[in-house]
Amino acid sequence: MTQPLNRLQMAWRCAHDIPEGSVVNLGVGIPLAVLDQTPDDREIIFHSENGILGMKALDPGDPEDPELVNAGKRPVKMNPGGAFFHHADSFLMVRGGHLDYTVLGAYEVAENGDLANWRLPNSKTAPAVGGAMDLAYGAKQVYVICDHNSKDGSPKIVKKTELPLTGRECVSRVFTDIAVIDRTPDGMVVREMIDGMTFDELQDRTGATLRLANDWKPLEAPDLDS
Amino acid sequence: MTQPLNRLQMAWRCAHDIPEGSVVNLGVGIPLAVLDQTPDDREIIFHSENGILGMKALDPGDPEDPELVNAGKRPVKMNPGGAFFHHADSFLMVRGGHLDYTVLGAYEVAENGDLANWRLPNSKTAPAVGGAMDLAYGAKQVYVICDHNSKDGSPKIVKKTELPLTGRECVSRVFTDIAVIDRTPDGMVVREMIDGMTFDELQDRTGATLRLANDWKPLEAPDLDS
Amino acid sequence: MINKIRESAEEAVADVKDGSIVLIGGFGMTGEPQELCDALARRKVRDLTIVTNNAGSGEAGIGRMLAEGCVAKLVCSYPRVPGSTVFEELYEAGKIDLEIVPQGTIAERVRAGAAGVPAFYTRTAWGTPLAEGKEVREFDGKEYLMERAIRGDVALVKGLKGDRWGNLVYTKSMRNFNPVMAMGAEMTIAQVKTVVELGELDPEVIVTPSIFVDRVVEVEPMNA
Amino acid sequence: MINKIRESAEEAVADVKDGSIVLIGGFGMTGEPQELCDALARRKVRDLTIVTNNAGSGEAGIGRMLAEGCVAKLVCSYPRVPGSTVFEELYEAGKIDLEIVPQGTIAERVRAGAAGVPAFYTRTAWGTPLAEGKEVREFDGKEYLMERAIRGDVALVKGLKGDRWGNLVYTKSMRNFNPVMAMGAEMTIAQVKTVVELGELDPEVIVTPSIFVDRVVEVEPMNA
Repeated sequence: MTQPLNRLQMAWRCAHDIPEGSVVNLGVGIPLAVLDQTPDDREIIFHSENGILGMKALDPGDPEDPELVNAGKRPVKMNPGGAFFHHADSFLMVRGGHLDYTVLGAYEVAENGDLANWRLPNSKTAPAVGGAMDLAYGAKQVYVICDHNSKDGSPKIVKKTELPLTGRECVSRVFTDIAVIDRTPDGMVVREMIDGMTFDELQDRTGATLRLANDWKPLEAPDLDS
Repeated sequence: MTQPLNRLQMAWRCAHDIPEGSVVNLGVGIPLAVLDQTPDDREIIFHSENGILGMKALDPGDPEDPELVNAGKRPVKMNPGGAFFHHADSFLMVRGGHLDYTVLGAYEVAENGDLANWRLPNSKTAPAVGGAMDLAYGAKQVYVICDHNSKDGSPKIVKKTELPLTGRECVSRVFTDIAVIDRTPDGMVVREMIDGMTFDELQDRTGATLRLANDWKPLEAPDLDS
Repeated sequence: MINKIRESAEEAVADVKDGSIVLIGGFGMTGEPQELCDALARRKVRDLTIVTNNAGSGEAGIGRMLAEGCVAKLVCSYPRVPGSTVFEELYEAGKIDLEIVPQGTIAERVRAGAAGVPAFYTRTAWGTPLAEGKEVREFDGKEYLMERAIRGDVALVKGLKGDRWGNLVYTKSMRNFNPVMAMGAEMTIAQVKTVVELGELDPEVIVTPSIFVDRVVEVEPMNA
Repeated sequence: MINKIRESAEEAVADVKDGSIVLIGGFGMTGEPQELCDALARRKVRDLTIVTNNAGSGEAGIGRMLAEGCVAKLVCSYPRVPGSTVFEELYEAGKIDLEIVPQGTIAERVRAGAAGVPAFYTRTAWGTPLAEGKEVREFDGKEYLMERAIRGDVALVKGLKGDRWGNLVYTKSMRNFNPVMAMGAEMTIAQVKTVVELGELDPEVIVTPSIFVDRVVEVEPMNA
């Protein structure tokens, strides 16, 4: 069986599905790696909730500017055509439905598209939500990148979420280390899974009921060091 | 008896009461003349609802720019320190209580401060309100400039308005051609009236009940061609 | 390559449908996207609801849309401006609906639509005839009106410069309603005096970022 | 002559009172008005409610205000950032109140306060634990939460340049919450890297117009 995708490969696979011309926001964590994995010849406008459109990943050796950072507070640079604006305008873009895509991480995704990604149970640390709830309802398409299973093996794609919700019925597609799954009106549909995995094996590792698309394909990604 | 003030003199008298450093919006009509009547040595920041702070009256011979106009759609110029912004930000300033003063025209002012200035009764023409209702509740102080009486002699300062309201209990001071009158918690108080007029004469020409301030002064203005 | 540039005003408005809600920038003549309005008028589009501050002046732009019978309803703050004779005639003949909205309430309702806010409360117009039919609610001892968002199908705006991503800058008081309307519609069409190369507009000074704009057309304005 | 320039951060914050609601710009370290926060911390002001996106990093700025015990309540979206150890300690010891608000809801609530809007509706957080206790209302078949405006007594912001009228410009992503907080308080205090002559800032590119700002102080930033 093919190796599960590493984090950069998951980001690469997600980037692959974002068409030219899209306006895209990337959540903190793995989703931000989509910025580096976007094909150079594809014009995508990346939005950062701290007031940027048109940001771009730094190339090796680029200077770091503490006044030009993304939502993860990491340095970025700008594409020609980019713009700066303040937080109220930035979230007007998010909440008004102006973003084509957002890519978020997840603790749990339910088969109805419910998303939980901000709070673990019994956490003693202070809660922290950032812009996740704004993005969950704001973007036209909510893509999720997450491992298919937690470290203890429990599935992240579940029948019903148990963790505190980020948003209801908002997820449209999930990119995991072993599959690409669409949330459709008819339930969760597997578009891709890694070579050598059977549908039954995938279903076993998943809480939600899956259906295999007739035109499903093997999930592939180039070698990328994570 | 001294002549009643003409329109420019009323604007001059009003301008006199606006302290340095104030941010002021001027309604269309006579109030806009306050722009020309402000002492040159007094720094006042004039706001125009079409997206200007820091506008200034044109001097004779100044070029007219169709892209730099005030709320009356007449050309203006800018003071150093001025700024442009869009209509939503402009009315955020108005409605959020950021203006120190607005100066408006009036058809009627009631003794409780109710203002009617946008719609005459039985008018066949289409109604038109502009920004008057925004300004009436938005500015910290609402000053009114209007003739003391209509052409038919009826008073504009009344017990109770009969015309469609612009705002309730919003007027703080009225500058007319014959008097300056404050609306106070205790009613309408005459601060100034033109030389030679008696309080009884003024009261006769006024619908609202007036009280004469102990320290009232003659209403005076320099010669100004209207 | 992203390319929102269109060759002509005609092409830019070619698919605007009858019955659309059309937001139009400008304050009087200043900043009015006249050539886009003219192109719509020439197409004799019908039953539009237009949301804009005034009722056009003269026989071009919004005035021409009115004269051509494109407009079923006007939502504005101030239809009476010198030269707006066309509107007055239609109004007196009962041939056009009019919704008078305080100027700041227009701006705030359109911004709310742009921001995903379906309704908000404001003090403006409370206790006046324009409050009729509106919900009144008290907050902290003061009464406010509830106002609903306005969302356009199409916005027509005018900028000074634009680029192929759709970024816009304005000049002086032509900015007025244009950036607000640009945010407020499903399809935003901008006419600009000059199309510039991508990257020529400083990211610090862009007023309408690309995300809000769908089409940009360079026009030779009549009164340049 | 209008002159909002103050000689020092100390002078600029000298009259901020115990118990104030203080809005603070910045996103993490970027754009945080650290020297103004430090000056408040040195004054050992008490019982502040601070509204800001994060909980400070390290021992300067917001972190120092927390460490000095100035803050009774933090309203923010994300208190967990690397280096925000002070907040975590206070929180675990029950020595500080925390209100978690989605990032865009903070921005919109502050903007609403600035715009005279006492309350508005939003979809964000609907159906989540952060909706608890909030009014739910349906518009056009979808449910929304009612959110109340936030209005500050004081705002502390950071700009790149400012003038004696109070106009401000920023640079790159240091803009973030600063212009929003600057609109949102009775008294807005700005620290800038450079005070410039009146008229030096182009009226087209001013981000925070003078009307919102009460005091401007040039500081020598620690991490310039």
